[in-house]
Amino acid sequence: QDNEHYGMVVFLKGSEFFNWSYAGFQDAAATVGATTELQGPADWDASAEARAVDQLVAKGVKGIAVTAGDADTLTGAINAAMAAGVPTLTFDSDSPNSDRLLFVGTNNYNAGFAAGKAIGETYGDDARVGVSLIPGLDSINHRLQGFIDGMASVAPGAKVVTEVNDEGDLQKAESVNTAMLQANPEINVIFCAHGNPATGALAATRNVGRDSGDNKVGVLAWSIDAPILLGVDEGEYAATVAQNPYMMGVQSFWALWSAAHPTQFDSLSNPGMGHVPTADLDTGVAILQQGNPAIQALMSPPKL
Amino acid sequence: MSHERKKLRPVTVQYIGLISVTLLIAVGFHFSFGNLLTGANLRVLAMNMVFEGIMALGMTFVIIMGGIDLSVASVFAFAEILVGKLMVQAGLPVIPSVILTVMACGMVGLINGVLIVTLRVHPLIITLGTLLTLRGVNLAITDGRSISGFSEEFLYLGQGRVFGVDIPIWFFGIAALILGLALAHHRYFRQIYFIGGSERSARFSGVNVDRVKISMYMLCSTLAGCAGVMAAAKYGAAHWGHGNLSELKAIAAVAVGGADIMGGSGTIVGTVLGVIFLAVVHNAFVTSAINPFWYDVVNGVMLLLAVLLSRFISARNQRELQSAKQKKLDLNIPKTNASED
Amino acid sequence: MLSATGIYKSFNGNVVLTNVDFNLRPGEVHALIGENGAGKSTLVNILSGNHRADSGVIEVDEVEKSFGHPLEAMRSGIAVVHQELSLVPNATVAENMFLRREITNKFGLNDWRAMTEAAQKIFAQMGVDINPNDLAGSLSTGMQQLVEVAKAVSLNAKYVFMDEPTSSLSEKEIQELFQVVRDLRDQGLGIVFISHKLTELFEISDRITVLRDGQFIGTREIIATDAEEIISMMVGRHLGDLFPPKASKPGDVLFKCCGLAAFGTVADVSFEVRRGEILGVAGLVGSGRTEAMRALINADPRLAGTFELNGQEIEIKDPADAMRQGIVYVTEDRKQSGLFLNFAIDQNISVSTLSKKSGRFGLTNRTEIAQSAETFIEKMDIRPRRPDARVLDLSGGNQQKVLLSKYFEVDPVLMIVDEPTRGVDVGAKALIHQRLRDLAETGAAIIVVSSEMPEVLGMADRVLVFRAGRVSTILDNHNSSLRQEEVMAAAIE
Amino acid sequence: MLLSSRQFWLAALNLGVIAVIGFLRPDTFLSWINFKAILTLMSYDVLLAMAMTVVLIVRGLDLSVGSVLALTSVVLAMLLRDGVPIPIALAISLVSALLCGAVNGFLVVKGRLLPFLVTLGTMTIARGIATVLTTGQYVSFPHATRWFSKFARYEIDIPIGGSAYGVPVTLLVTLITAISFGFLLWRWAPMRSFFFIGESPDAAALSGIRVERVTFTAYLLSAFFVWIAAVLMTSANKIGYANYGIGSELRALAAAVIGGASLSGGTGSILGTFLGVLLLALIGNGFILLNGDPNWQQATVGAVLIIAVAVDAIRRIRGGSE
Ligand SMILES: Nc1ncnc2c1ncn2[C@@H]1O[C@H](COP(=O)(O)OP(=O)(O)OP(=O)(O)O)[C@@H](O)[C@H]1O
Ligand SMILES: Nc1ncnc2c1ncn2[C@@H]1O[C@H](COP(=O)(O)OP(=O)(O)OP(=O)(O)O)[C@@H](O)[C@H]1O
Ligand SMILES: [Mg+2]
Ligand SMILES: [Mg+2]
Repeated sequence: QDNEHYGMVVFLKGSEFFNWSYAGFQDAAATVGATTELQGPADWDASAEARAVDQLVAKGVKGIAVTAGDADTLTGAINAAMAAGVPTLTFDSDSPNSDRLLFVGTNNYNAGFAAGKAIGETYGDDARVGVSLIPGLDSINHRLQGFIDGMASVAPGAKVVTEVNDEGDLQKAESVNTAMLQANPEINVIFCAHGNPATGALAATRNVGRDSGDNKVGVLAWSIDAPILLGVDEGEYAATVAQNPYMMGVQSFWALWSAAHPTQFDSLSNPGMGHVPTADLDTGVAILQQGNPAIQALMSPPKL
Repeated sequence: MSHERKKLRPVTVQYIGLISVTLLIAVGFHFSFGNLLTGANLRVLAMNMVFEGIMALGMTFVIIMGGIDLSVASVFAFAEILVGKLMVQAGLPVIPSVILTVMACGMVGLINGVLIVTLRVHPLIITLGTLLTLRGVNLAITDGRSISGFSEEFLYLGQGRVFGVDIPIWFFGIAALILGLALAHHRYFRQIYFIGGSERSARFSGVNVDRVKISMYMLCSTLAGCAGVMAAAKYGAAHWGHGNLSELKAIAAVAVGGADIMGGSGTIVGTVLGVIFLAVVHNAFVTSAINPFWYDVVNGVMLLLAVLLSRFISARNQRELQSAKQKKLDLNIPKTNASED
Repeated sequence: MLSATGIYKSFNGNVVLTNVDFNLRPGEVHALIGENGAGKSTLVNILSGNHRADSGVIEVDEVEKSFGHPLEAMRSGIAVVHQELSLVPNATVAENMFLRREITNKFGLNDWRAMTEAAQKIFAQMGVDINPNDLAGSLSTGMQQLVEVAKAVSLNAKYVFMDEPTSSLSEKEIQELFQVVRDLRDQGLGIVFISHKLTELFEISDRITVLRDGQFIGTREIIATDAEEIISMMVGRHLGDLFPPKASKPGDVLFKCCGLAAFGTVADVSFEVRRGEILGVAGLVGSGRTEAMRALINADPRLAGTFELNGQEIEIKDPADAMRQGIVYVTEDRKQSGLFLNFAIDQNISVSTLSKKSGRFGLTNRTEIAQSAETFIEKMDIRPRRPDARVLDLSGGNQQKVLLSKYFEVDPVLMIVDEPTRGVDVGAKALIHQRLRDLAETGAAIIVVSSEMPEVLGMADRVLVFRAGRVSTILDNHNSSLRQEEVMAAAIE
Repeated sequence: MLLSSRQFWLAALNLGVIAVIGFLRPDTFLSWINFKAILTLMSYDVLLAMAMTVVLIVRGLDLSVGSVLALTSVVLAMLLRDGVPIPIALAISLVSALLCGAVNGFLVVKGRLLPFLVTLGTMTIARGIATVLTTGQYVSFPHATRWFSKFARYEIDIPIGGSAYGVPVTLLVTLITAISFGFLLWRWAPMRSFFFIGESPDAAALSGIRVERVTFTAYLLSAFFVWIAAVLMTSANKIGYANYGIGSELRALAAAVIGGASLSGGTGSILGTFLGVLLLALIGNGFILLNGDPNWQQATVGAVLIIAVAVDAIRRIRGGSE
């Protein structure tokens, strides 16, 4: 009898964030002797993810956890997987219109809200925020909306001044943020709405000579990469939004495992499958600032 | 007359090599890891490469002609987005939307072609320009968001099956058949071998080089457009990131299929074999669950090996030709020895 | 009748043809002659739709025409065998012949068999043995030339232009071609024949038209003129001897080659050359002369061969190595492997001596480069007289002079020149011959590979004859006593 | 003549862009801080575009510059992380970059394969290896000697006129490399042979140039520039990363072509390439300074490329041969 085999599908395969998720997925699987594999493109091409899901179904895995690079693009593949009886859920980035079992991940709006609130509390009505983002990603849009609302909830006078497109590239992030600070000298906070641009944004503050002193631009990162955690600990960044990708992996696995092993109660939403949570699982965020003990814990990334 | 060819042509050798290696990989992986040669997997395998495959068909024509078209990937995404905008946002019915979209993609080819023939700049540069520009346009007109909410009839174009085979695969097969036949035997398409072999000579022989060139770039982007339309139907969504880097996969498939990137040679059969080969390699990787990070490495090595192989075959052929001459030379010892005064 | 009246043509402001009148009757061979750059090829290009004249009238059979594309000229019954071969190497001979006029079956697809047969028929008619299914690229230059003629024949053209068709043919092939040309003329075709070889023109043509510097000088009936008159029309002056006197006294053996072989083309070639001597190399086209010379400097891989220079055994690892030791090879194919077409004259001339001309840190010395270019422009009479003119814009003969200048600049001890005057007019020819002899007089040795028998006989002190990749014999010619027949006999046999 | 007309109009174009943006946003655009940032940030692109230019001149192409950048930075960072002394780590990373260049050069020269295909292959392979080595994660080296992670951003004050301008080491290194290499390419006899090889390899061989050796050298040189970029980037960002330079090969190609290099070899200059990169950088910068829609930012590179080659082509066709 072969081991049970589960698959995880991501975009930007190999990014530190998804490695955390996969580590959680793998570790959870190991406790019941199941095996796992990681599939997906190394870039943003969500259609490649859809194909990877198809592939895993054809291969006959017991369950699939997928992070939807684009919600709509993955709908078809997820539906097909579910129709074929393979329990499939989304994590980190949802595909809400699909038949997925559930979504495991950060509620991006809530996370953005928390981040916005933290900025509002620190800077008050004086906060003038520049946002570094990749346009068009649903998760990022939700974060931004949450951020705006969260900030407004404590500091109604604070404002988001402008947005720039960093294309998810470190180098690019540095140039566009530098230009943004040049063009808008009133900006005193850069909100990095996703993982990649933080180092670039920080470098940008240095480029315009505003990395220290009274006029310092605070950079709010959205990442748990080691260099950024180090930077937070040294006070270079104002803070970082730490999601819990490891837990996303762990929870994803358990949900899939439960779905694949029916108990005396059927799944409420997908009869015939095992019992899984009927609502999305929010793995939460922590806003880490200098001195937070969690930083040390996160500093050693998982080995795969 | 003794004017018949007895020898295997180098391309034939390459095809046989390609087929055997493909089979070897498929069977080898099937028996070591199971489930490669199952119906479900073969379907996934085919669907995995089919859009790149369709682009590779068009690319074959352009490459034989001595050109190249990097813009297909962005045309592909552009077709998805345009068909989405026309249907979902403008509310046009399926057929006019599809026709308009494919025509618009043909127009991109027209622009490519016209720029290439009037500016006389290397096609790599021009199509790089259109690739980057159109990608930016795709991003801008969608705000980076995907478009979805297609009608059922439209989705049939990507998800429907006839005799158990998906429509895009039918499209690929039929297009390959028709284009393959045309390329091998139709006078209009034969001209591109002449253009690829020597543009100057083609012109002197009465070939309307500019027109043929433009039409081939149009063919290439029209096919990319068709692929894009079907992809939108297949995924039920249009997104600017779809098909990223597929231009390189399409070119690799053509190159693996034995076409000369400098122009003048190549066939549809070769391209189809190249597409299948790359699809099988990719699939073998996934089904075997070898560390997927290695996939790129192996893919690159495969490309290099394939072009090295075709190089080797043509070198060997050359050598055989020389050997025959050498034999003649050895027999032909002059009666009078070289005499010095 | 095909007639052109008052043709003007300029390229980027450079006037190339002014007020040229030319006509061609059916059933005649009309020779066109003139120095390099006189505008012959340009005239052909205009009449065949490849270029458009700035002004002037072209009439075909009394109907005024304006060709915008070669295809339109083809439709009016005009076919061209271009100066540079224009077959596509990786298509078959038959496909090349029938391009754009394919025979198709009822599905509109090409009928390969019918085309092969049609091609075979034409070849049989012409009496040449070429397999229509061979790739055009696998044929020798001469064969390809004949295919082009066959193509013109198959077009049922009424007017055929041949732009220097004989420049790369052997005597035998030339005679074959002439036979074909005469047959065509007798069938009522009008043929324009361009060549720099006067003897040929007198042999084949009925009328002759002379161009000089883009101007129409005159048309003569061939029986009513002679070489003297034509040459003076061409150059506008009297011409001295075409060949300089032979070597006064050959010196010691300079270079010795033993057992040279190249895979599949050349076997067991041995010879020696002396200082001050010009060694001619004759043979049929495809007899391996070029291959032997390229193998000598290892430009193409050499199979065997040992060399001695000044009595010392030497190795020649590659062309650069050869050049370092003073041995240079001047290619027969100036466009492909001779010149840097997009670069200026001075750049081309100084390429091999850049390091020598550069100062302490290897930095190039621009004044010296320009100066040496000017010296050669003077010495070789290169036109235009501007060191910064792009070589691509030069006529064939001037390009050849630039090519030779590059190697003269190296001060070689052994200079191997392959077809030194291919496609070069008489005036330039005499100059090139004189310069080669001048170099020999300084104590260098020169090997002249040529398909033009008069050139070999006129230049060489000794003649090495190739046959089928081997040395057939070496003949003495010190007192210019060698006759063409002797050489031919050794080459064919 | 120092400036060929190509470089002249490129320089003019750059000045034009500077004038327009400077006119619209004089306060922010026309400041040393802004120029310093633009120039420093384009340094990596300049180095990669130089790498591209060298091989373009010899009628080659190097699509692997971005991947080799990533691989080299990953190798360097991993060595530093594991406590290898900096000089040794630098040397090993240099060797690994040169190895990539050597593979490209070898396959192009000895295998007689097309540079496009060869470097397409090595592009995939190099990034693949970088990803395998790191499983895609950032490689930081917190325990390596501090100066390494500081030097690229260290600013050296250069007094010009009355005031001192702080020039980051990255920019300084790039400028020195570009100027010295540009000069050599222009005047140094051995490097002139690059142009002859690109214009006609056959003719170059018969003119006594060792074509194979020189072509190989061009690929090595290209890898060397990539190495410099990798070292600077690793130091500046304090991490090695397998996704550095994705898509930069196409940007480098675009910049080199805008600067006058051609795929058919024989032309190209470092000044032109520099101006090409500068043009793209200025337009990107102006886009943000003028608060352009970030969505359209990506389309500009392609449009500038097409316009630049079109202008040049029209100039060429109209102006004729000279
Ligand atoms: N496309 C062109 N662009 C610019 N100049 C040209 C072009 N074609 C020909 N010329 C110039 O026109 C003049 C006539 O050239 P043409 O080739 O007609 O001479 P030709 O008589 O055929 O000489 P040859 O005997 O050397 O073949 C030359 O000076 C040549 O440099
Ligand atoms: N009849 C033929 N059929 C096919 N190939 C031929 C024929 N004759 C010659 N060749 C090829 O054409 C090439 C020309 O040979 P090569 O250049 O050595 O001859 P050559 O004596 O230097 O003549 P030339 O330089 O005048 O053309 C050789 O590669 C030879 O194999
Ligand atoms: Mg001519
Ligand atoms: Mg020869």
